Amino acid sequence: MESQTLPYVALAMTIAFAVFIAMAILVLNRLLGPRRTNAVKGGPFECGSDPIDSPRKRLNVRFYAVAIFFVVFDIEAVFLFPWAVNYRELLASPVFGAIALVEIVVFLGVLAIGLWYVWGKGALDWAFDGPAPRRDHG
Amino acid sequence: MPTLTIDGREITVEPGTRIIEAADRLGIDIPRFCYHPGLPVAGNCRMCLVDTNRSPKPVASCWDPCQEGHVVTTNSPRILEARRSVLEYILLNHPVDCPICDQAGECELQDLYFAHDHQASRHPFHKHHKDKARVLGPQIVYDAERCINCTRCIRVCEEVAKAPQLVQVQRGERAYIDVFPGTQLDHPYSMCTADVCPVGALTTRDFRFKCRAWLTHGIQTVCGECSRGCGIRADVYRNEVQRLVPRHNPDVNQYWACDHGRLAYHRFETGRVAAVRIGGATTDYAKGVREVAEALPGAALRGVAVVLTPWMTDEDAWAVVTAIRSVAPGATFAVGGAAPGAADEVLVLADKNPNRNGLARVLADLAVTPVALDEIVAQAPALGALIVFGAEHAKAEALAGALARVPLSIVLAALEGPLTAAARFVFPSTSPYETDGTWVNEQGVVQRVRRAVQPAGDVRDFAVWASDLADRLGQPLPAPARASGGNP
Amino acid sequence: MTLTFVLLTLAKIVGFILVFCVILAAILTWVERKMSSIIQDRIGPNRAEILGIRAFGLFHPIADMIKSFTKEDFVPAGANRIMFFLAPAFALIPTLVVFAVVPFGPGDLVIANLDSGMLFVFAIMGFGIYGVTLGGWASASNFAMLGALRGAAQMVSYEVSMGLNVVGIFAVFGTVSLTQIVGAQGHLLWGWLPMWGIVVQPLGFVLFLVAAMAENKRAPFDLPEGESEIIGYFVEYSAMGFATFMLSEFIEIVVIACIAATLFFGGWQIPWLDPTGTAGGWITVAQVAFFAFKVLFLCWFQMLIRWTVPRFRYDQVMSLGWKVLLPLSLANILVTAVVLALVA
Amino acid sequence: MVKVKVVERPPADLVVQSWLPELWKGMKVTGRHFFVNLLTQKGIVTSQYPEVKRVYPPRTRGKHRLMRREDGSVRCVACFMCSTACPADCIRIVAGQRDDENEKFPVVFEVDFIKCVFCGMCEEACPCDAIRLDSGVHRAPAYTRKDELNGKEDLLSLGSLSVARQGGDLK
Repeated sequence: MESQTLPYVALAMTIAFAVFIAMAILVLNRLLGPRRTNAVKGGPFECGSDPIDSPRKRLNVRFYAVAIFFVVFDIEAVFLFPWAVNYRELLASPVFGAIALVEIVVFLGVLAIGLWYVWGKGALDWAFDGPAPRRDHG
Repeated sequence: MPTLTIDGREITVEPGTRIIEAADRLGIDIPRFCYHPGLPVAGNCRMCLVDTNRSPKPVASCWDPCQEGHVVTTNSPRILEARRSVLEYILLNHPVDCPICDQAGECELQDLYFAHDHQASRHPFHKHHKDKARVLGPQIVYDAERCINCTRCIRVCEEVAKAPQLVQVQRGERAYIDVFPGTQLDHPYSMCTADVCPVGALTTRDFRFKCRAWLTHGIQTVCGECSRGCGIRADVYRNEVQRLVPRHNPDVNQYWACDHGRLAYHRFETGRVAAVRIGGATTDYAKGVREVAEALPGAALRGVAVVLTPWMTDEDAWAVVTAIRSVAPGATFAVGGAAPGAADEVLVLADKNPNRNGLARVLADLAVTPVALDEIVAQAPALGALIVFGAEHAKAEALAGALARVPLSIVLAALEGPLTAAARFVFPSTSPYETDGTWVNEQGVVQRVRRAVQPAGDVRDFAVWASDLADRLGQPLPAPARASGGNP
Repeated sequence: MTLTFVLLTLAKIVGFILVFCVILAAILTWVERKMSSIIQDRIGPNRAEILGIRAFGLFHPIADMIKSFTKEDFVPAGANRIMFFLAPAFALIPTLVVFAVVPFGPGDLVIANLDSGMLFVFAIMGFGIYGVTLGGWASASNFAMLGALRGAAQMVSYEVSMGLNVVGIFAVFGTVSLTQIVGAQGHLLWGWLPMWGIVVQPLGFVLFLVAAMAENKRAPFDLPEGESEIIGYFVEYSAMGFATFMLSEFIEIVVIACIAATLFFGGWQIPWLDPTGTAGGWITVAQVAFFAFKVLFLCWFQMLIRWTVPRFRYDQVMSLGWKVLLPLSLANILVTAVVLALVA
Repeated sequence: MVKVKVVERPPADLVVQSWLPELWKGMKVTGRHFFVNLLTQKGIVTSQYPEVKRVYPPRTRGKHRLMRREDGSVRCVACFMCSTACPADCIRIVAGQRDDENEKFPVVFEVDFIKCVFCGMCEEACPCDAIRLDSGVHRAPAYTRKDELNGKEDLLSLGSLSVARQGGDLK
């Protein structure tokens, strides 16, 4: 087998090992532990009160906003990796070096403008609805 | 009409008024031990000394009548010093055993000591010892050490009870109160001697050691043991009546009450109807009312008879009559009640029912003509329903027999008896100390009965029962009945 | 592929992942309790004993393990049973797999020498979010759901910063392979200073450590757990399900320590000694031991931070990630780019 | 007059807001505790409870004890002062009569330790020095509520013969 594929075989072994470990402890627990259940035990934990509402309902939109920003910024980060790996080689040549430098400044500038826009829109503020709570210091 | 000045304030009084009475009217406090507004004046404690412009020496304000132009001073340094000296003298041989004295907390000597004397004893020798816990009669215990010889008790026996059973023997610091040899303090007003006693010398055996005075709270209510309707105060601690004491009502009982009335609360400590019963089986209140409401319209077709009790309040009577007539318009009503008993010329009246007068007025108002109790007993086999309120009926045996012959027999009572044994439906009702409402006494005085203790369990006022029944029947009582109170 | 390779790989897996990392994580649960107690002037766990030997409470992880195995693996009535069962595994598996690419010694002492190295690490660590989210969602409990949402939002937020602030390291060393990064750190700057990541990327290290700890949901960023308020995404878990979540959290401490040691502390490199890793013999053993020492130190350092800093508020956590770390990461890349251009 | 010490808010400048110097300060504190206690155990305040028990301070208020007179009878005269003073209403007394000059004594004297807050008000209120909380006996937990009710005999068993003079000394 070629040496190129050997790491992936090792990786597959690691994954198999990890899956084995994880499932083994969970299954072993299921075999060893007792099973006694009742209605009160089966209810969700809410400090002793009955839950008023189901957790599977529409959630605050801020979590979706964060998810969208993650996708946007993480994709851009992925674009940066090839640049970073090749940057020093590119710097060796004066022409490509200058291009690489200018290109990354422009790229980060675009990223910064995007961040500035999102920031300015208040999308990064976690507590943005309503006025700030009144502070009564007695 | 002499006009005089007390501490710079003018007052005009009828001739013969004592200075202390005039001061009381002005709200000026003059300390006193032997003076009692309901008793003749003795003037022996010297606590009520005041200065006047008519005499070089301080005079006893309980004795001196008011005169035109009198100028009285009650708070000069000389008077304060005089009071202090009198108190020190009174306390010379007093045992100061307040922790074990039942009067502590309501003791005039204790209060005045803190107000005027407030010093440690300067008496360097052993105090005189006298009899302690001496039983004077069935109700009264006497402690000679604590006695200050004010003689209020002797005057109560003589002037109020017309039974001169107490006497002061010996003289000076040896003086004490006693009964004549071979007799005891046993007249029907003997407990009043403990009321008037300013210290803890005379205490009632009923309340002795039972509870401390400061732990109780007093509820102003009315005695139900006869149609006099004496004003009483029920002292309550931990939702239990601890004692009954008379309260001042110039229209009815002055300052007094009879021993029988004051011990009457013990009657309701045992033998109470504890729970709703249907055919002898305990059930809950709501179910009892529901079953009565279901059975009553059918029974009304044959006829409904109701025996009311002159112990019920006016509000109870109104609610009961209104509720029952809403389902049985042709119902007949009779008034039962306890049998007449002994009477005396002081307070006790022959009619032993507190509200016969008020009940008659309510029935007249509602255009009910009560029939005789015997008539209902005679009709019993033909009746559809017989409802009896209260257990204190003179003809209880006859009524019990009638209840046994009626298909729907209902008794609402506080105490068990032949009636509750005979009836199919039994509902517990409130005692006079658990109810709230109005009584009218024999003289026509309208008085308020107040709830002193909260009733336990399913115990309900008659009015509350009637109101709940009316609700069940779909014909709720008008608003005033609901306002008359009862258990929620 | 030879049998030798398989056996060798198996030995490395068992030796590095199972013996070093998992056992270290188990001991870290004891270290965490013992360290917090010592910092707070207490004695801490010391009661578990075997034949009268207490060994400073070192048997507590064993007692915990026995207890976790023999307790009821309870499933709430409203839960999605399959997902509820699998969620702890989803949390544990990625943390174990990450070790495959970490070089714990020179030469062949790495389980899978991938060229993609650090990219693989990011990809696998991203999987950790699934365990949290699924565990919280499958529990059908409001607290668990809230914890899961907080966890997911927090982890993706810091994933961005973490990805960006290692770009500087990549630019300096010109590779994403962890083996090559470690090898490159054997160089000396100006002839005497080891070119460790922390030397060439000091800001990058601080940002990386903060972002990594936030992604591990450890105090001061333990909002998804928040044991005093919502208990967190594993509120409905008991026995080994719960223990697996905790174990994966402690293994992730080791992961962070390994990655930080590799990227910023020269991995197995001992300064001025055998930078190529070809010496063999006792020097290799010393290099492996030095790597282990760096990992242990970084684990200890993370714990010290955890017992020093109080918990943030959730909006503070989010604004720290987006408004502070992200701009600083971008600035770090820019500065790195400019400096590298000037040096070249 | 209550003295108010105004604590200045720390400055919110860039040094503080950057967190790192402050974090360093905090880690110096926790690190010092860590190393000092790891190496010398100097600061550790824990005591190993079931094996090592702390000595109660001499004025600890423990379970009540009822005192006796020199003749062995209970000092309490059932004056209810303690139950009046009790903020938890945990003392129940039923008084009875005796034939000597003390006249009154408690037939029932019950302290409900489930309610008692060990404030010592009963001790202060007692005019006869009949109740003291200086027994040094810690209130032990009980399995039933009834076991928490300690009656007269239980409390007397904690009290030794007392020579304190009733009513104190006025001179």
